[in-house]
Amino acid sequence: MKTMVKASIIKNLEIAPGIYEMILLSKELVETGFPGKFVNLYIEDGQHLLPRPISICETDKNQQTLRLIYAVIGKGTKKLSIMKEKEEIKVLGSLGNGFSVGRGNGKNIVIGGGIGVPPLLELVKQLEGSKTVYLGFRCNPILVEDFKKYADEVYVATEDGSEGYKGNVLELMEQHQAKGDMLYSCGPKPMLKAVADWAKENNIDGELSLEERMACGIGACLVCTCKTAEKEGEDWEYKRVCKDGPVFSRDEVIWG
Amino acid sequence: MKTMVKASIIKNLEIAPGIYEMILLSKELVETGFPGKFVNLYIEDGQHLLPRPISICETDKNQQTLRLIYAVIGKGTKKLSIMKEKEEIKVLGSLGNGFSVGRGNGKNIVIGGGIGVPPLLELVKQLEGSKTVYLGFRCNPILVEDFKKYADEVYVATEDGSEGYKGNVLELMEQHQAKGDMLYSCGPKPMLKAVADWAKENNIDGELSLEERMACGIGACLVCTCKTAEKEGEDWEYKRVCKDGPVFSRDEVIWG
Amino acid sequence: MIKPSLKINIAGVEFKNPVMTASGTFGSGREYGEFVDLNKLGAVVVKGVSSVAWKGNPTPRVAETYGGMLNSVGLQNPGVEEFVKKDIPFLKQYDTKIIVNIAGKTVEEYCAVAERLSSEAVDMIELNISCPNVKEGGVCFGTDSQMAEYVTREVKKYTKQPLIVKLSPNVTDIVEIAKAAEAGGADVLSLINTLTGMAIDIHKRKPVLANIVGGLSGPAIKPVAVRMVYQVAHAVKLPIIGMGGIMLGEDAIEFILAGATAIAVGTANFMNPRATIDVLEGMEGYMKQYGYQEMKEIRGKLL
Amino acid sequence: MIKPSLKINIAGVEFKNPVMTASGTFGSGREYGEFVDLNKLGAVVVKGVSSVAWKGNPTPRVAETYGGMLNSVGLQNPGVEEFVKKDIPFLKQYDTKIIVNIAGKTVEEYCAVAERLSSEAVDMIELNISCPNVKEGGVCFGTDSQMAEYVTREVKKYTKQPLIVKLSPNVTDIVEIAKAAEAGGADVLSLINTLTGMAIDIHKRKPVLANIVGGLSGPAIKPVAVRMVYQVAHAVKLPIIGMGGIMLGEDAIEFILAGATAIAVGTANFMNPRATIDVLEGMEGYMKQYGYQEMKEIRGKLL
Ligand SMILES: Cc1cc2nc3c(=O)[nH]c(=O)nc-3n(C[C@H](O)[C@H](O)[C@H](O)COP(=O)(O)OP(=O)(O)OC[C@H]3O[C@@H](n4cnc5c(N)ncnc54)[C@H](O)[C@@H]3O)c2cc1C
Ligand SMILES: Cc1cc2nc3c(=O)[nH]c(=O)nc-3n(C[C@H](O)[C@H](O)[C@H](O)COP(=O)(O)OP(=O)(O)OC[C@H]3O[C@@H](n4cnc5c(N)ncnc54)[C@H](O)[C@@H]3O)c2cc1C
Ligand SMILES: Cc1cc2nc3c(=O)[nH]c(=O)nc-3n(C[C@H](O)[C@H](O)[C@H](O)COP(=O)(O)O)c2cc1C
Ligand SMILES: Cc1cc2nc3c(=O)[nH]c(=O)nc-3n(C[C@H](O)[C@H](O)[C@H](O)COP(=O)(O)O)c2cc1C
Ligand code: FES
Ligand code: FES
Repeated sequence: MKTMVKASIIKNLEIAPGIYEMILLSKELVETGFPGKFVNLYIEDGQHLLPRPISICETDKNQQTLRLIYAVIGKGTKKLSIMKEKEEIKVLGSLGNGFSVGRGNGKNIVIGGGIGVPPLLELVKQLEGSKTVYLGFRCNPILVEDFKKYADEVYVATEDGSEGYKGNVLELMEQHQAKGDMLYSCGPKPMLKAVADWAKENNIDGELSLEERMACGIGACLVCTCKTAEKEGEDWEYKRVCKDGPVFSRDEVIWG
Repeated sequence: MKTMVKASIIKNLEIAPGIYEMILLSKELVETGFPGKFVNLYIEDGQHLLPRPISICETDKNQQTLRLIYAVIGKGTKKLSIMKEKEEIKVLGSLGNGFSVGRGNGKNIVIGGGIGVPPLLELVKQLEGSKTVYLGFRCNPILVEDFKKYADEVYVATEDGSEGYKGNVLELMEQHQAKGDMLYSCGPKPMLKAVADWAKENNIDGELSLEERMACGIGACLVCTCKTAEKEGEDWEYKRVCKDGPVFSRDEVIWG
Repeated sequence: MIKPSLKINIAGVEFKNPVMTASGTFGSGREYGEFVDLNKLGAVVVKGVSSVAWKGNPTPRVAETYGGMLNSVGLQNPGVEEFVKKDIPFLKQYDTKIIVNIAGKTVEEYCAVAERLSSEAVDMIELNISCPNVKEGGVCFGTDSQMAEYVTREVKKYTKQPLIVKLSPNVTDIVEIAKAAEAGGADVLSLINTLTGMAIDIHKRKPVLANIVGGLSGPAIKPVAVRMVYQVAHAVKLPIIGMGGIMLGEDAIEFILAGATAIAVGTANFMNPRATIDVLEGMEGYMKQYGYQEMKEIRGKLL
Repeated sequence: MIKPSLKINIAGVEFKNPVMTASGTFGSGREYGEFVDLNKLGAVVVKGVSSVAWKGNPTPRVAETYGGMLNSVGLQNPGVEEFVKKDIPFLKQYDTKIIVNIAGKTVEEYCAVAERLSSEAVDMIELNISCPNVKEGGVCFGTDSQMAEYVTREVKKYTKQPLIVKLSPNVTDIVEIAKAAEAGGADVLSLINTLTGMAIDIHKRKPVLANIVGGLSGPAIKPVAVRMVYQVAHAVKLPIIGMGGIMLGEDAIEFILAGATAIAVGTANFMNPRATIDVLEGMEGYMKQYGYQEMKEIRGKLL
């Protein structure tokens, strides 16, 4: 299932300020690259030893390619961004538990925020039933056209109002009176918490994709835990974002 | 005088088993690249922080190139050996005190051993008067044809007898009844000691190029010292191979 | 050429080779079992187990540093009962030795885990004395020689398996602690645990770790680890399991030459899930290259 | 935007910026003066000076390690007379502060150097207490709090300049030693000196260093250094000069946020002879980026 591969870089270009698209060629990764799963990218510069977890944005079975979208936020992603076509990169994948496609009754709401938007694309491609997509960005929206290919409706909000609705994604949902019976979301923690609260209020089932700093990426080191509700006995327990997640049921997560 | 440059690699090829020739393009390094001086090459792989000192084998003022010959002996030189043409490498140079060309009365004996042979080539090019060169190798001699271009006589010994005299370079010198009034040598420590003893016995002035593990390469850290005779008072003192050397007068060095 | 044997014997237990996993970096072997054949390892050393479940520290629990990492997992574990139920049966499927690392905040807690495990199919117990001693004001058991000797002696009473004491490197004199563990009845010593360190996110102006400080591991610490193994090997008679920054077979050989009988691979697993096997193969390669037949030909054999 | 001021004041001495050189890595500034304008540095901290010439250890004195290096120079120096004659006049040509690091094998030796320098144009004295104390059986002055306090107190009697005490990280409790130095009358603390480490050449089957062990420095040790600076800054009132693995301005800022008033650049010089200036410019860049005007806005100011 999980393998360490040397994948060759087909493309690695800036698609928005500070946002890069990387296309990797790898049969193995494509086979296991379900929506919501992620891969570990190794920088291999001698100095940065830990892998960078990046979600799978899209897989292409024909081309055997994996599409990743990442933001340059620190030294590791900076080094990724200067890698060139035809170079090889060490990748471990596919990792984690993805979204459970088909859990609802066919009325899907998909909510993405910022760099949490890309992991939802393959999901929207694979979801069945109706799909309403709400995307929020600080400025420069990305992937909107891609989502439009697969979704019934795609609504965009930007905080600076440069495109679409001016405001955050929750306000956008309110404006459009979002409805459905299953919700999927990925984005910054405050947004996810607000989405979870909204879903609870509206009694909608949902799945959220979380982020945490990681080391192994496969569940062995316990650095990436998040608080989750325990079924019996104790009030809460730690689960591993890398192995038990990154996708969790919305009622599982305890917001610290 | 000393500068840190990014030099581009014009050539980097294996010229004998485990021995590489690297040609670097750099005006600055060529200008200060006197015989016997060395440069510091930086691996820049994040892991190996210390530079690799490599002697200048030859400089070409017209092409503005520097020729280095190095043996792959550990991880650093291994990494050097896989660098490709057109890549850039960080180089600090030129470092140290070279040979004093013109110190004798014109009858020069030049003695090289193994990877100590390359640093003598530029010297032989620049020496005036007669030049007799003795080169010793374990097997595979290198640069013999180059030396023949500039020297009056070039004698070769190999330990396995595969080429030239079978034996070591001192035996070779004895066989040819080496004579002269100035001697220059570079090679492994036991050879240098034997050469120094021979020179002392025969009352010949001489200069020897030493090696020591280094850090700064410019005289600041004192890790690269060798024992030398003190003029007044104390029996010996430590001198810095990188700054006071690598070339020392044969009567200066104390063999530990 | 005869294939070298990497077999070793520590405190009467036979290991097929000296390659172990460093506690806390390999879970109970399940996850890395997808990448390596656990049958090939000398031993699986499992993550720290305490008498009751520990929740560990808040996140972030990891920070990357130059050639290393900091962790502040805080010994999260489900407690010894859960461990015995789930992990021992899993590990028993494999032909490898099982070493259980145990943690406690009081001497009594350590003893309770040791006693509970004494009747289980566990080959050795590794006592992690880097835990804070809550009864004595939070000072770690491993940084005070009297406490180290005391906890060793007490735990020894409750364990039937050979006892490894795992030393903390955050001490002025590692030899003093090693001797204390020896005096307390340790059968084996393992070292080093992590060096206490800290990283700051200068943009957020906050420590990276929620716990502020954490344990430094990885190749960055190898020179400290090799030094301590060398010093301890020259001062006590007990066999040593060496660890700290081992990435390659060559690193492992350094520890063996310094005097270790076995070695453990920790942080390297995170970079390379097959690190344990790569280390093993690298060690075999070295033995072959120099024609050594047995580990004892090189153990502590510096020229 | 107003250019930020990097000026600092330590124990009454004004430094134009917090960037200093780490003792022993910068000679007396002569060599690096070919690459950097010494006038731009906050201070040049010169290599350790003792009362008489020391020859230091045999070679090899350096070993490369992952993200760091080991050195065993052994404080080779020509003695204080030679130093005063040659190096002080050289350094006086520059508009930078002069800090002299002093070494001794007995308390008397330390005092002798301090006294000799008290009348010289030296701005501060840095007491390197990592030296082995020959009278007390070779244990280092810096690893025993009583000895640390004692040597500080004695040297303080002989020096007219503010006294920096430089702490060794090879201790169980750095705070205890820091407090001892404070009690002994130190005006400033600097930390960390090198961590004791070892490297083995597995092909020669010999320690790389002739001295077997040496001091580990470079980016590998930064997390330990930042942790110790943070701990000491929270425990004593003295200003701190932080060092250990600083390569970039960002690293330096970590130390300032941890509580250091100034920082020193050591091993980084060997990789990059302009490292001190690069660090300075990086610090300025950070100040500008976040609109800070003075160092005290960020010193110890973790959120
Ligand atoms: C499951 C998962 C999926 C992700 N998917 C994406 C994606 O599709 N696109 C994208 O741009 N980013 C994604 N991220 C975040 C991405 O991993 C970080 O932005 C990246 O690791 C930062 O590395 P750096 O070296 O640039 O930052 P630095 O701050 O220099 O990194 C230092 C360390 O912190 C870790 N780190 C820093 N920020 C984060 C973070 N936000 N989450 C986890 N670790 C972090 C790094 O991995 C590294 O170990 C994902 C994170 C997780 C956990
Ligand atoms: C002044 C001088 C000139 C030299 N000129 C040449 C030359 O022209 N051609 C050539 O092949 N070699 C030369 N050497 C030796 C060369 O520097 C080493 O072989 C090389 O540094 C080994 O690096 P490594 O990473 O492959 O070996 P490793 O053993 O992995 O290196 C580990 C560390 O030890 C140092 N080191 C290892 N061996 C030596 C050595 N023999 N001398 C100095 N440092 C060493 C390395 O620089 C590094 O810091 C010279 C050395 C000196 C001091
Ligand atoms: C994430 C992580 C968790 C750890 N947990 C434990 C533990 O539970 N018990 C223990 O004794 N050591 C623990 N350690 C220390 C390692 O076993 C080992 O001693 C240390 O990491 C040095 O080895 P390395 O550099 O190969 O990782 C842990 C280390 C890491 C990185
Ligand atoms: C080659 C070398 C020589 C050193 N000599 C001294 C010294 O004489 N006195 C001293 O107090 N520290 C000495 N040190 C320690 C440094 O000053 C500094 O504390 C340590 O190297 C950590 O900083 P760094 O990682 O930036 O090098 C020396 C360090 C090195 C690498
Ligand atoms: S990153 Fe190791 S358990 Fe999740
Ligand atoms: S290498 Fe630093 S003084 Fe020679």
